[in-house]
Amino acid sequence: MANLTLVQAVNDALKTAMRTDPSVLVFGEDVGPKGGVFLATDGLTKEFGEERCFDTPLSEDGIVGAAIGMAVNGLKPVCEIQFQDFIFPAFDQIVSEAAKLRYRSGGQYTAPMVIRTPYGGGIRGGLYHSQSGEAYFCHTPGLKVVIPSTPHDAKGLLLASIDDPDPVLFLEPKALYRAVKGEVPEGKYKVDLSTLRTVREGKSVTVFCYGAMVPVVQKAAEQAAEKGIETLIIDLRTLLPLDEEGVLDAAKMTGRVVVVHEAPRFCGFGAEISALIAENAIEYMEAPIARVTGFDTPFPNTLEHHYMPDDRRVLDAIEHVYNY
Amino acid sequence: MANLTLVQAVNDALKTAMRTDPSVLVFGEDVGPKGGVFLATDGLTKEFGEERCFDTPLSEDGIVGAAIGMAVNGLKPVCEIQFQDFIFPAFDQIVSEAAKLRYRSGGQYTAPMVIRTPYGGGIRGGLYHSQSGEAYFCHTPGLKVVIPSTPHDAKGLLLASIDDPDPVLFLEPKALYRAVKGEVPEGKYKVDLSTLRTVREGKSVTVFCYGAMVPVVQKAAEQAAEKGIETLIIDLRTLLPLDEEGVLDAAKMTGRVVVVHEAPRFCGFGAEISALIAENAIEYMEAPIARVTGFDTPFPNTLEHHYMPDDRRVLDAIEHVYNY
Amino acid sequence: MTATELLSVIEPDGAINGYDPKLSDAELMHCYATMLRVRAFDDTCMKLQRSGRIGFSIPNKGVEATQVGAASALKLTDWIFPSYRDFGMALYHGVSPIEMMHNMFGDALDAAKGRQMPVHFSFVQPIKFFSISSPIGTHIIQAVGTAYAIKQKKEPHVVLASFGDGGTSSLGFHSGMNFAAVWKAPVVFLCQNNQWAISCPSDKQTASESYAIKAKAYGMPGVLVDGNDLLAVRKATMEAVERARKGGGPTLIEAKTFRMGGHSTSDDPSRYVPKELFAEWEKKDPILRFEKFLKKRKLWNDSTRAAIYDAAMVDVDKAAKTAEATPRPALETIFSDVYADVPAHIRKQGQASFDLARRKGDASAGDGAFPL
Amino acid sequence: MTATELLSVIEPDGAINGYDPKLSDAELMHCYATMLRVRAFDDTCMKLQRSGRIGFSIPNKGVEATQVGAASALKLTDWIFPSYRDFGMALYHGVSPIEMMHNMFGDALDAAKGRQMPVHFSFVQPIKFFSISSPIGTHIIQAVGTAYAIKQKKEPHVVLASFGDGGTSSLGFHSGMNFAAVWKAPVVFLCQNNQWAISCPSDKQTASESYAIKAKAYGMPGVLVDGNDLLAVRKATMEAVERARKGGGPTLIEAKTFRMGGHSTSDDPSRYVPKELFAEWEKKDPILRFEKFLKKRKLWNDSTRAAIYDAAMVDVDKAAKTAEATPRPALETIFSDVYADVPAHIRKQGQASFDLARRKGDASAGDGAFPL
Ligand SMILES: Cc1ncc(C[n+]2csc(CCOP(=O)(O)OP(=O)(O)O)c2C)c(N)n1
Ligand SMILES: Cc1ncc(C[n+]2csc(CCOP(=O)(O)OP(=O)(O)O)c2C)c(N)n1
Ligand SMILES: [Mg+2]
Ligand SMILES: [Mg+2]
Repeated sequence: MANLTLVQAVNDALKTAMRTDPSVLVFGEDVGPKGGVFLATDGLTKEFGEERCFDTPLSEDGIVGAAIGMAVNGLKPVCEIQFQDFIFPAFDQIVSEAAKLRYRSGGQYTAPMVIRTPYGGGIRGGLYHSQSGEAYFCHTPGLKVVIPSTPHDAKGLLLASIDDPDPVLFLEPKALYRAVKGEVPEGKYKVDLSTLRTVREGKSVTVFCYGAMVPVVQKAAEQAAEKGIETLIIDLRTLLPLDEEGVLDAAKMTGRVVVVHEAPRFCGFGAEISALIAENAIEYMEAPIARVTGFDTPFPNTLEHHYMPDDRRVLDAIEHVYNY
Repeated sequence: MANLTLVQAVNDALKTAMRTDPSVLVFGEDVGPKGGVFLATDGLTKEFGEERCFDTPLSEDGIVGAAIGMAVNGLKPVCEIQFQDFIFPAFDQIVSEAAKLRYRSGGQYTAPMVIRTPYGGGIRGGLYHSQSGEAYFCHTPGLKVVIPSTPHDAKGLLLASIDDPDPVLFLEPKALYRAVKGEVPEGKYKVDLSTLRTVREGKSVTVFCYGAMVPVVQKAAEQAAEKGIETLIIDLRTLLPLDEEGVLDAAKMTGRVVVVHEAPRFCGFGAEISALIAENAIEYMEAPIARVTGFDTPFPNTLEHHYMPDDRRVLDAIEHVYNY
Repeated sequence: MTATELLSVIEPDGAINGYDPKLSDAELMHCYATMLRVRAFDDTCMKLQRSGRIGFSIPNKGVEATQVGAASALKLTDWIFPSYRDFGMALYHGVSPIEMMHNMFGDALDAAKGRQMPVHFSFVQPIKFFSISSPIGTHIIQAVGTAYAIKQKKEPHVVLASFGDGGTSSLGFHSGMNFAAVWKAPVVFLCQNNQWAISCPSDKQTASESYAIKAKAYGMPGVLVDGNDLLAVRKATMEAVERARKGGGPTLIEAKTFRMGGHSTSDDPSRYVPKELFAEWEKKDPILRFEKFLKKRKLWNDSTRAAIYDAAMVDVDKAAKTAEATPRPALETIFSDVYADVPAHIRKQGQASFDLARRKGDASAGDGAFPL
Repeated sequence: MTATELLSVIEPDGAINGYDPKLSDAELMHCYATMLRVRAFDDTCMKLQRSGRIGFSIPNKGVEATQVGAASALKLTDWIFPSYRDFGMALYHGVSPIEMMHNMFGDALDAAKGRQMPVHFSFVQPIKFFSISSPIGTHIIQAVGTAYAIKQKKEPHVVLASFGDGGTSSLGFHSGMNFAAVWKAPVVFLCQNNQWAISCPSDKQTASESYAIKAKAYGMPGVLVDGNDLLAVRKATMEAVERARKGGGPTLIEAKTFRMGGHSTSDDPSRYVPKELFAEWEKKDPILRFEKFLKKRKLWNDSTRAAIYDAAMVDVDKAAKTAEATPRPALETIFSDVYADVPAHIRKQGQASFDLARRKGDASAGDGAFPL
């Protein structure tokens, strides 16, 4: 066990995978000698050589497209997109290609690969260094979408993603890179994809969240507890494929639901959670299904703290559904 | 008044706009002499010359990126993406640029432009000539997303989109291009964006739909009527910004809701409709909010008729929520 | 060989002036026969489409020499990343017409389980013929990734990435060419310049002197060859393949040819192709050209073509009948292969769909006319 | 001028061998002063960032001559599509330090209302300095669209699109260069090759002989110039601008220079840039180079630099103080400018947010450290 930050846990996962499997390789912009702009790939080129951890030209389309070709031919690429905001030039390769290759070839060709990328706000990055684009990808059958919120999960989920037979988009909450620390087992272990994590037990209100919103919700839950409201917090961890039964069970447990994410509300991932419940468990609901999200605007810079859901807003929603 | 097919109505709208406003121009792949693969731009090069209707190199990124630059400098580009499936190379230009330019420049620069593209299944186009990607775009503040379902609306909504001060993604249901015919006024008229259309009145069940699903829902509604179920059909028409009040009113009217679209269910546009109702009108609901959608798989070819929602499936859902 | 002067090998009289194709007579005849088999497959698909038995096809008339010449430079252990117009390469390496016909009909025996449109083939043997995608250019950079893996694994293979003139404007071309050159990846880029991207002529596609010259932008050799000359294409491809195999990195080959018909069965070229051009290029027919060479080698006489073509037609016809009689893919194929394992939510959707089919019968199939 | 041989104008001794820059003494001094003002702005921002008063900055040390030389070839009626490292162009054309500082602080008087990160400027006058975007390369094809509109409207203007060496790998470069050449659009592409894309050196960015040679792929002239030589950059840009204005179409200029520091205030170049390189390029400093020329013209003596720089520092300092004292943008700015009119759903979200702030007070602002 080591006490690591989330970004150190990611680094540890990459090293663990590369040590145990020679077909794993890491590439992207500035992931080599510089070690990545967040140091997630620090030391990899040194330990594994330029052939297994290297910088690419400035083309996300190229990074993801090449990763697909490598995966097709037996390597296990773990590529990095420097910021999730810059993934869109690769959107076609991800959505049209990686996600659909197995299907369209009748299983003859597959692309098991991981795309790692930091997402979310909280670093004063403005419009283009702060976005949470998970919903864009979760609407894409064939893709898996994973978001850790603790160092332990970051390592375990990333190792599971690298071993997964399907393409995985691994979104890392950059606001938590250095803000959270926790015990991380040495060596290889996996956290199964598509399993929820119960962060806190509670019988009054269920809050669904993931990534950087988990500690925010925890903070709100503590304040709620002071008012006698006990919050059941579910960290979704794998957004696609989602453990739908688990979500419904957790929703039924309290009959009062809040969904929290940083991304804009409209057509955000929260809508799917609400819709799922409204379709399969509406008779259990004793209050509106509330969403606390980023606003339906681009991500601002100076006022980002007003844009991102915080404990004030989450608590407000918890109280709202509780008192309904 | 002329009796036109939907694609003829689109063509008529383009001609009307180009005749009345010299800054309107049309470009894309094969829109010139060939007149577009669906003949939506038939005759434009001939009438308006090569400078106002022309073919571009094979780059959707180029088409949309150039359109932004033209719009910034006072032209009114109406560009075409040959199939919505091929829009993804332009995803970055649409989502990062067109949609965010006004915001990030404090209103100093804007990109009023229209991107027209045929979407949806029903032509045996398989994975890449059949997709319904509206949800990818509806999660993007700054963009407007419009889908007509009748010739009348196709012309009126397109003319409104061309006059709109913001970038509009105009999705045309290719399955209806020649399948529907209707009266279309001559000359210029506009159908306001962000207004719903009541397709059929009914007190038993509300069905929300748009585009090519409208006639499918109508067919199911007729069958439902035979069983004594009266269906209120709402054609959403403008998905973003959505007339949320209108949606809530229509949902409350019957307390029983079905949402229908061709796109995959997970994180599809239907989720937003469900979530909206579950958040703001759950106390009116007397049944689960049902979704009838494409499956969470890529779009198949031979079996597309099983993949796409049809009257069998819609009727089944109507009966389900009615009898709940 | 240069990026702007057209390399030809077969002279008008059939002479090849000292060039040694290093192919046995049988191999030369295999090249020839493959071109005729492409034409037989094409002609049959055209008829099948016109009579509504298949939805769509992509004709190859005029471009057969490019496909076959390039394919002939590959070993069975190499990889092909093809475009939808490249099934001649598959035929050359031994894919059978029946395998292809199952795809054209999208039936239960189609390797891709009827999920893709016709001509979107995918084969893993006898040669790796990568699953064809509709989006233009995406496979070009993927081919480079596969080539990188070859290099990393120290395998002696090469990758051929084939695309059209229109494909050079795509994102995958730009990233693919760039990454390949920086990585010195064992890949050969074949730009089949048939002078049209659907209706877009080359002068609206690019202002460059040639397509081959685009290699300069990436620091790799670029070669312009006569695409209607099978041996010229073979020569250029062979050199590029050998260089790649030796670690010399990628090459861009432009094969200049002409699409002798519409873009697809849905296209009407008379709206945009000047008639004279067809007449001009008819004379440059690649099969005629190769026949002159074979004749000079005494491998060909006036009855050779008909014999081979007719035999090919019999084969293709039989394949079409077999495929047509093959049932549709099972409903289950909609739901499998999205992931390695079927996740719960997809399983549930499948079950609901089977249940509905049981309760309410089959969905109606529509006419499946494809407009492009 | 060629795509692979470096064009220089100012000789080591300051001579310019007959080249006529067509600039008055005052204009030459304006070029010089602008470079010093860029440096003053840079130095100040560096300090502001180190002391935590702004979150981020992008230094320009070493590349000032490229920006100013290129800007000097434009008229106020022309357009600039800049990258984040190009504010020297804005300063040259009369944008004031205070306008820029409002952006660095993201305050209520920032033209972009504090929505963007520092250095993401946007100005509509005195010259059209297009809103800077973070995604690399997207503005290149947009610049071409603007140029097309100029042509369509028969205006006599040109567009300058500026980007880095890394930017040449982007999609917008490929589509931008291609569309511009096909359309003969009045646009000049300026690739500022400062030899690094963050930590990626040029030999990992491309295998081509130069960046300028990439013009060949698109059928336009490509020119390689010494980016530390203001007059060389001016000469090449002037010629390209004049050609574009006359309907002669686009040009690609590569200005070869060197980034004398980190990519940004968050970057530590010692992890990847060999120290010797800094020493080598220090000697080629563009300001020193221009001073030699000015001295030869008798426009410069040993006290000139300090006088101008110090005055610039006073200006910039005052601007920083003013900006720092300016309040944050109002909460309303989160919700406006998404569309021309605020739609109902956004209005509702805004109202809920104002209401919450009223009930529960301000959200907490965090430290705003930017890691890149
Ligand atoms: C990204 C993308 N955009 C548009 C299309 C529609 N489309 C199909 S084929 C084609 C033309 C391709 O031309 P070229 O690359 O020259 O190949 P050819 O058909 O001539 O062999 C177009 C525009 C597509 N398939 N993908
Ligand atoms: C599409 C995209 N990918 C990645 C980034 C992150 N990034 C910011 S600057 C930069 C390097 C740019 O290098 P270059 O084009 O040479 O410009 P320079 O900074 O050297 O002026 C990168 C990779 C980005 N902004 N956009
Ligand atoms: Mg072509
Ligand atoms: Mg650079």
